[in-house]
Amino acid sequence: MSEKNSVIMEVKNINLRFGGVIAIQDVSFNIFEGEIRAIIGPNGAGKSSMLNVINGFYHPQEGEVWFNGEKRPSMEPYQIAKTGIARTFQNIALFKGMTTIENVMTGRQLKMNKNFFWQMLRYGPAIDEEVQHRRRCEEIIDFLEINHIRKTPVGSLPYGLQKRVELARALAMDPKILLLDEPMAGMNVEEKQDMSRFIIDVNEEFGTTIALIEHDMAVVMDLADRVVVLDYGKLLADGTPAEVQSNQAVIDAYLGVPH
Amino acid sequence: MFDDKNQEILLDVSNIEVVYNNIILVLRGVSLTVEKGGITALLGGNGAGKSTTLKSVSNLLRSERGEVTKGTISYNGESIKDLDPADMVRSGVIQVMEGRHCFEHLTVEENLLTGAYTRKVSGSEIQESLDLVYNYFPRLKERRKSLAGYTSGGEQQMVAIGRALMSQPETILLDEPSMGLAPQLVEEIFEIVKQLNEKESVAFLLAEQNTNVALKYAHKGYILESGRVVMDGPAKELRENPDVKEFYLGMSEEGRSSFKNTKSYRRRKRWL
Amino acid sequence: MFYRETGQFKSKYKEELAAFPLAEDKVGIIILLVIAYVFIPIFGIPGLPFEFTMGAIMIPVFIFTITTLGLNILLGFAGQISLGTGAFMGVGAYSCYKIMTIFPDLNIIICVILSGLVTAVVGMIFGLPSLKIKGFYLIVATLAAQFFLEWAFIRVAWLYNYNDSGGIEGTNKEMFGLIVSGPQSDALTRYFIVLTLLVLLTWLASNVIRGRIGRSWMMIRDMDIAAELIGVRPLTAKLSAFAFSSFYIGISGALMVFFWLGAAEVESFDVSHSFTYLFMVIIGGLGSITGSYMGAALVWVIPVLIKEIGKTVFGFDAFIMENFSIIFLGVAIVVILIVEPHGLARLWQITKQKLRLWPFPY
Amino acid sequence: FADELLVPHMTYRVGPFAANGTMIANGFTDYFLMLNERDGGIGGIKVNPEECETGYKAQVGVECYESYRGKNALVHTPNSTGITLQILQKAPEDEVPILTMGYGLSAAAKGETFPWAFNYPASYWSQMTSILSYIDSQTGLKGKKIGFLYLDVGYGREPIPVLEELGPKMGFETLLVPVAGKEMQNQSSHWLTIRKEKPDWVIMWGWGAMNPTAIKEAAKTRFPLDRFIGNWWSGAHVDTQSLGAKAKGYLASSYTTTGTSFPAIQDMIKYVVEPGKSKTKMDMPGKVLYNRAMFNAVLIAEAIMEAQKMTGKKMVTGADVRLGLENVKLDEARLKELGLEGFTAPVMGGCADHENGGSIFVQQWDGSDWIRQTDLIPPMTDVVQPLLTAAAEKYVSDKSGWTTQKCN
Amino acid sequence: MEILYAIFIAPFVEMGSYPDLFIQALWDGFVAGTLYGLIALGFVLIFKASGVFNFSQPILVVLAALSLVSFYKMGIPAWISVILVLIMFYVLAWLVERLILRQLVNQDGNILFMSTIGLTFIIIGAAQWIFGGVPNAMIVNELGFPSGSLEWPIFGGGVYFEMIDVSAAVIAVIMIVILAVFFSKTKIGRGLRAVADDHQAALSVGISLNQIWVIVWFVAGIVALVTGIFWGARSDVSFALQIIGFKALPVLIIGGFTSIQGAIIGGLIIGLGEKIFEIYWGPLLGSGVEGWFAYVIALVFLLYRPQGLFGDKLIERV
Ligand SMILES: Nc1ncnc2c1ncn2[C@@H]1O[C@H](COP(=O)(O)OP(=O)(O)OP(=O)(O)O)[C@@H](O)[C@H]1O
Ligand SMILES: Nc1ncnc2c1ncn2[C@@H]1O[C@H](COP(=O)(O)OP(=O)(O)OP(=O)(O)O)[C@@H](O)[C@H]1O
Ligand SMILES: [Mg+2]
Ligand SMILES: [Mg+2]
Repeated sequence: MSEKNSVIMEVKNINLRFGGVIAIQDVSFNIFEGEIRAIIGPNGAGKSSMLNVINGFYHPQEGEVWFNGEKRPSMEPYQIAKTGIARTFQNIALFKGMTTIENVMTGRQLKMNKNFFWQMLRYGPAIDEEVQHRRRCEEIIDFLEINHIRKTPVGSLPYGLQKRVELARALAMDPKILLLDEPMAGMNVEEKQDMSRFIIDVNEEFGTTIALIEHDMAVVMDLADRVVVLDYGKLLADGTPAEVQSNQAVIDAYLGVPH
Repeated sequence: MFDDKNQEILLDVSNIEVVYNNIILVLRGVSLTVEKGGITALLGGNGAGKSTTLKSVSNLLRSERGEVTKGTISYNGESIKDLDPADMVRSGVIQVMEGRHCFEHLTVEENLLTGAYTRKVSGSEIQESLDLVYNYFPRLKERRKSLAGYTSGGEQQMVAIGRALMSQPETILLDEPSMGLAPQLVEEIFEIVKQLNEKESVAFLLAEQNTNVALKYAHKGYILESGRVVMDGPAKELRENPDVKEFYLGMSEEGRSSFKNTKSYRRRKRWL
Repeated sequence: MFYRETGQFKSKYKEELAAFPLAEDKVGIIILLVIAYVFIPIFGIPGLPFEFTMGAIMIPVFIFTITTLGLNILLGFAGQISLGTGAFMGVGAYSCYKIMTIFPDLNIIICVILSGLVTAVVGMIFGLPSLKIKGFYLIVATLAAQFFLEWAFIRVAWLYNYNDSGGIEGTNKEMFGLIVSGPQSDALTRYFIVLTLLVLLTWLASNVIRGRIGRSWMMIRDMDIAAELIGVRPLTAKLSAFAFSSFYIGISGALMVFFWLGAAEVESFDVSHSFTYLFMVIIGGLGSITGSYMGAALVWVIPVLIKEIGKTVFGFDAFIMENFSIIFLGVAIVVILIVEPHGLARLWQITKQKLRLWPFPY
Repeated sequence: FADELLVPHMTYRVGPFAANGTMIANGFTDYFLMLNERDGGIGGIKVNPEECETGYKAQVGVECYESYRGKNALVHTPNSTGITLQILQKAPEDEVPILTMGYGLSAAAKGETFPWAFNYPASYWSQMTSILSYIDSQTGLKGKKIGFLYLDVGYGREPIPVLEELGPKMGFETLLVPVAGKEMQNQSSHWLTIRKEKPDWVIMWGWGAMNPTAIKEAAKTRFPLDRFIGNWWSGAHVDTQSLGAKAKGYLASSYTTTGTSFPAIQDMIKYVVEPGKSKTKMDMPGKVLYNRAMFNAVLIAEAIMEAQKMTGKKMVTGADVRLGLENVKLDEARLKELGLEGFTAPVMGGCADHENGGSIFVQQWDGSDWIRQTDLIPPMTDVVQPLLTAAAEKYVSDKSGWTTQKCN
Repeated sequence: MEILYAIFIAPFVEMGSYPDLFIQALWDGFVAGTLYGLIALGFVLIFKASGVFNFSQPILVVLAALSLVSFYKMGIPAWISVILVLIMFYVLAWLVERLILRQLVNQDGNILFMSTIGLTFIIIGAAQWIFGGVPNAMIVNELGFPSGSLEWPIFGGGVYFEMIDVSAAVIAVIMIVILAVFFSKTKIGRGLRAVADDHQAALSVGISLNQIWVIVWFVAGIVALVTGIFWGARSDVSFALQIIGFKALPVLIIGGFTSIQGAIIGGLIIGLGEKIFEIYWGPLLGSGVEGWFAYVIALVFLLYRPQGLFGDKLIERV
C-alpha cells in the first residue's frame, strides 16, 4: 500500500457555523486515493458535519473542497453524487417503504437514463437497462450477504441489517469515495468483524477510497491507514493510527484511558 | 450492594411470545428476571429480539402493532398487561429507546423536562434533577437551548438517557446506550449506570451490543438468538465462556483478533 | 396451501422483473380480465338492473379508479399530498371540451389523451411549490390550486364556450361508425372504452413505478434528503410525479364528463370531490395499484348499494339511508385505518401471506 | 312493476342546502300522497312520489337518474340546475321528460328545440325582466345603478345576459357582485363593495345560507332593505325566519302564494300532515317553498291526467306525460277546481312554449311572514324571447343528432 | 398605462376619497380576521398536541352551534345549554380518544388525518339525522351578548361597529391569549409538543397520550363552541357553516400549524388582506377573488418561510 499518496480529496480551511454554534473551525486535511481514512472525535465534534460538507449537504461559510485535483464549485447535492461520492448515514436513511433490492437499486439511479416513454412500456432499452443494473445490485447483495432479505421491506429489519443495506446502496453507486458514518454502531463484535471484512474488501478489491467515522477504536486502529481527529470543530491530530493513539491530546479529549 | 443470591425479583418475564402485525413471530418464549437493584444485560445479534423484549416490558409494543400473544410479564409481582406506558413510568419503569427518539422541536432542556412529566413535585426538585443530569453530561448544558433535532447523534443519545433519569425511575430499560457514543463516554455512561445502581439502587435491564462493557458492569446476562434465550448466567461466568469469548467478545486463544485479519471463511456460531 | 411461491424459481432477472412473477397472480389477473370483458357485459351484476350496473356502478368505478391511480402515484408513490384532484379532473374535462370544439373531427380518444397531457402541464405548474413546501403545508398549497381553478372554471367563460349555463356538455361522437360518447351512445360501448383505457393505464403505471422513475418517486417519498444525496434531482422527480399523476387525473376527468355524466359544471370538480378521491386512495392503500382498484370500488359502491338496498329491500326512506351511508362510510374509514393503516391492499397482502403459511398461524 | 305511477323526485334533505330541500321535498310528496288518500291516486292509480337523495350533488344526481332507468319513471324533477344540465341530453334518448320548475336552463323554454324539457311557469330570464319592471314601477330605472349579487355558479350567472341586454336599453348601470360558494356566509367584503359603489337597488340570485347572510350584511351596512329584492329562490321562510324583524322590508319575487288558506293545502294537511303520513311538520304547509313544491306536483299531476285523457291508458309512460305537459291547461277555472284560486298565474301548456312566460309577483317580509305586495307582473316577452331563441340555437349548434320537434 | 393606473393608483385614490369606508373595511377585516383566527386555533390545538391535522374541526363548530341552539329550543335556559354542550364535547373527546386515536398511536400523520375525515362523516351523518337541516338563528341575545351597533360619524360618512362583532373580537383575543400562555408555560403544554414530535417517545417518558388527547379535543371543542356562536351570529346555524373551515387553512399556513399566536396574527393578515384586496382590487379581476386570494398570500409566505411565521422550524438533517 505504498502508492497511496496521490490526493483524491482535500478540504481546506473549512469553517461551518449554525447560528451561534461553530460546528467546524478552520479544518484542513486530505484523503489519498485508495486509502481508508478514519475521522474520529468526541460526540458533537463535527465529524458528521464534515461528511455533510464533503457531499454537499452543508455549505460551509468558508473553505474549499478539492476533488480530483480541482477546486469544486458550489453544487447541489445531487450533482455531487454524480461526481462519484457515496455515503451512508449515522441515523439510518434508508427508503423505508421499499424492499432491500429496491433500496440497492436506488444506488444505480444515476447510471440509468432511459426516458419516460421506455419506462412506461418497460420494454426494449428500459428493461435491458433494468436487467443490467439489477445484475450488478444482486452481485453487491451477494457480496454483503443479505440475500435472505432481498424482498423484505427495510423498515422492519433489525438495525444492523439496515446498516448493511445502506452500505449496499452506497456501493451500488460505484463511488470513487465512500463516506461511512458510524457503519458499525449498534453491532456486536461478530457483526463488526463481518462489516470490517466488507469494508476491507471494498477497499482492496474495488479500490474505493473510504472515509470512515467510527467510535470503536479497535476497528479504527485495525482498518484505517490514517486518522483525523476532530475536537469541538477543531483539528486535533492527523496521522497514522499509532501516532494518533499515542497523542496525549487525543487521549485526553477522546479516548480517556489509553486502550 | 447487589448480591447474586436471595434477591427480590422485580421484573419477571415468563415465556413470552411476541407477534408483530399478527403475522411476524419475533419472540418465541423468552423468560428472564431482573432483580431489585441488579443490572441485567441482554445480549444478542441483530434482530435477536432484544428491543422487542424491552418494548414488551415497557408496553410500547402496542404502538408498533406488536402483541404479546403468550406468556406473562409481571412487575413487583403484579401483571403489567393492562397498564399503559404512562402507568409503567409512574410505577417506576422507564425505557430509553433505541435510536434516540428525541423530541426534535423541543430544546435539549425541554426534552429533559419532559422526562419529569409524571413526577408531581415542586419546581426546585425538578431543577435539582436537571442539575444532576447536566452534571453527568456537561455537553448538554452547553447545548441546552438548541433544538434537539439539531444536535449531534451522540448528544441526542445523552438527551435520551438524561431524559429517562429525570423521572427518577426504579428500573431503567436501556436499549443500546453505547451506540454512537465516543469511547470515553461509553465508559462514563456505564459508570453512571453503576453509580445509580449502587447509590440509588436503580435496577437496569440493558440491551447491548457492546458485550465487553456490558458484561463488565452487569451482574448477570441473557443471550438471545432468533427470539430465544440460548444462554444465561452470572456475568462473570458468561465472560469466561469460550463461545461468548469468541463470538461476542472477539477474543480467540491468541487474544483479541484484529478486525483486519478476519477471514471470510470464518467459522460462524449459531446456537440453534 | 393454495398460494405458494415455493417451487417457482426464476432463472432470469427479466422473469423476476415481470409484472406478475407468481403463477397464481397471473391466473388471477386473467380471470379478472375475463370477468370484466366477458362476464359483466353479458350478465351484469346479478341482482342489479343492467343499465344501473353500467351507468351507476361499473363506469364510474372504472373512471374513479383511473383518478385514484393518478392520485396514488402522487401521494402513495411520490409522497406528495394533494387536495387539488377535483380541480385537476376539471382541467381534463374542460380541456377535452375545448379540444373537441376546436377540432370537432378529432377522435374522442385522442381528445381524452390530449386533455391528459394538458392536465399534466397544469399539474406541473401547480406542483412547483412542492419543491419547498412539505407535508400538511403542501395540502394547503394544493388547495390553493383547487380554489384558483374552480374560480377559473367559472370566470373564464372561454373555457365553456360562453355557454349560458356555465357548464360543458358532451355531444355524440363516433368512432368506427359507432357512437361512443354523448347522449346517444350505448352504455356498453362506453363501458368497454373506459375499461380498456383503465387496463392500459394500469399497465403503464405499473411499468413506470417499477422502473427508474418510479423508484425516484419512492425515494423522494421515503426520505427526500437521502434521495437528493444519492443523486435524485428533486425538481425532476417531484414534477414528473405531478405530471404523470395529473395525466391520469386529467384523463379521468375527461372520461367522467364525456363517458359518464354527459355534462358538468364546476360543482362536479369541487373540493369535496378531492376528498372523496383521497379516501379512495387511502382506504385502498397508499402506494398500491391493487389498492387503487379496491379503494375506488369500495368508496363509490358502498353508498350506492346502501341506498339501493335500503330502498328496495327495507323500504327505508332516502333521507335516512343517506345519513346512514354517510355514517357508514365514516365508520368504514376509521375501522379500516385501525385494522390496517395501509389500507385494503395491505390487508389483502397479509391475507395472501397467511395463505402461504396456512395452516400455521405464523 | 306494480301498478303505480312512478314520479321520482330528486331531493336533498342532507347537505348544506338541506333546509330548502326538506321543504321542497315535503311539499312535493305531500300533494301526491294527498291525491292517493283523497282521490285514490290519479285516474284511479296510485302515485309513487319516490325520493332519491342527492345531497345537491350532481354526480349523485346522475346515479339517481340511472337508478330509474327502465323503471317507467314518468317525469324527472332534478331540483338542481347542475343535475338538470347533466340529464338534459339523456332525456330524449330515455324518453322521460324533465320538468324544472323555476330553475334549470332558461333556454329549455323553447319547446321546439327542447321537446323533453319544460320550465313552467317562467324562466330565470323572464323573472329578471319582471323584477326590472317592478323596480321601474317603483323608482324608475333610468340613470339608476342596479347591484346584482349572485351565487357564483351557473344558476347565479344565468340572468346576466338579460341585464347586459336591458341595461343600455333602459338606461341603467349594472354592478356585478359575485359570491363564491365558500363565501356564502362571509359577505362583508361584498357589502363593502356595495357600500362603495352605492347602487340604488340590489337584486339577489342567492341560495341557501347565502340569503340570510346577505340580508344581515345589508342591514349592517345600512342598505335599505326595501331596495333589496331577491329572486324566487331567495325569498323563502327559511331565509328570513331566523332573522325575524331584522329582515323586515326585504323584498322577493315569487309565483306561488304563501299561506294555508287554499282548499288544496287544507286537504294536504287533513289527509297527510295531520295523520302523520309524511315527514312534514305542522308548521311547514303554507311556507313559500312548501307551497311552491306543491305547485310543482300539481303541474305533474295535471300532466299525467292530461296524458291519461289523451292516450286513454291509465298506466301512462314518460312519452305520454311529455304530451301531457305540453297540453296542460291550468286556467283560472281549473285552478279553482283544484282549490288553488288566486294561488298563481294560469299555466297553459304549449308545444313551442315550454315556459308559458309566467308572471310573478313581489312579496315582502314584514318581520314574521311574507306578504304579497303586487299583482302579477308579466315578463318583457319581447326582450326575453329573442334571447331564448338565440340561446336555444347556441345550445344545439354543436350537438349533432339533437332531437327537436316542429310545432305549428 | 391605464392598467397600471388601475392597479397602482386608482385603489389608493378610492381609499383616500372615502376614508370612512376604508376604516370600515379595516374594521371588518379585523373582525373577520379574529374569527378566522378562532377556527384556525381549533386546528392548531390538535395539531400541536398530536401532529394531527384535524379535519373535523369545522364540523365540530357546526355541531356545537347546532346543539346549543337545539338545547335552547327544547326550553333549556341559554347558559345551561352551554354547559350541556360542554359536557357533550367532553364525552365526545373521550369517545374519540377511546375509539379512534388510541388505536392509531404512532401512525403516520396522513393516517390520522384520514381518520379525522372519517370522524367528520360520522358526525355529519349523525347530526343531520338528529337535528335535520333547518337553519336556526344563533341565540346571541339570550346568551347576553350585546346587540345593536355603535355608529361613529366621520368624514361625512360613518363607521359602524356591530356590538356582536366587538364581543367576538374581544372574546377571541382573550381566548387566544389564555391558551397561548397555557400551552407555552405549563407542563401539559410541553407534553403536547412532545407528543406532536414523536408519539412513541412521548409514551416512553410517561406522557399519557390518552389524557392529553382528551384534554386537547375537549379544549378544541370549547373553541369550536365559541367559533360556532360567533359565526352562527354572522349568518345562520346550519350545516353550511362547515364551509368556512376552509378559510382557516391559509391562516394556518401564515401563522404556522403549531403556533397559537400565529393563528390570530395569520387570521388578521388574511382578514385584512383579503377584504382590502377584494374591495379595492377585486373588481379588476371580476370580483370574487377572496376565495383564493387568501391562498395566494399563504403561498407567497410559504415560499419564503415554509414553516409559516411562527411555526416550528422544519428540521432537515441526516
Ligand atoms: N414493527 C415491526 N414490525 C415487524 N417486524 C419487526 C418490527 N420491529 C422488529 N421487527 C422484527 O423483529 C425482529 C427483532 O427485532 P428487534 O428490534 O427486537 O431486534 P434487536 O435484537 O433489538 O436487534 P438490533 O440489535 O438490531 O437492535 C427483527 O427480525 C425485526 O425484523
Ligand atoms: N443543521 C444543524 N443546525 C444546528 N446545529 C448543528 C447542525 N448540524 C450539526 N450541528 C451541531 O454541530 C455540532 C457537530 O455535529 P455533528 O453531527 O457533526 O457531530 P458528530 O461529530 O458527528 O458527533 P456524533 O459522534 O455524536 O455523531 C453539534 O454540536 C451539532 O449540534
Ligand atoms: Mg455524527
Ligand atoms: Mg434493538
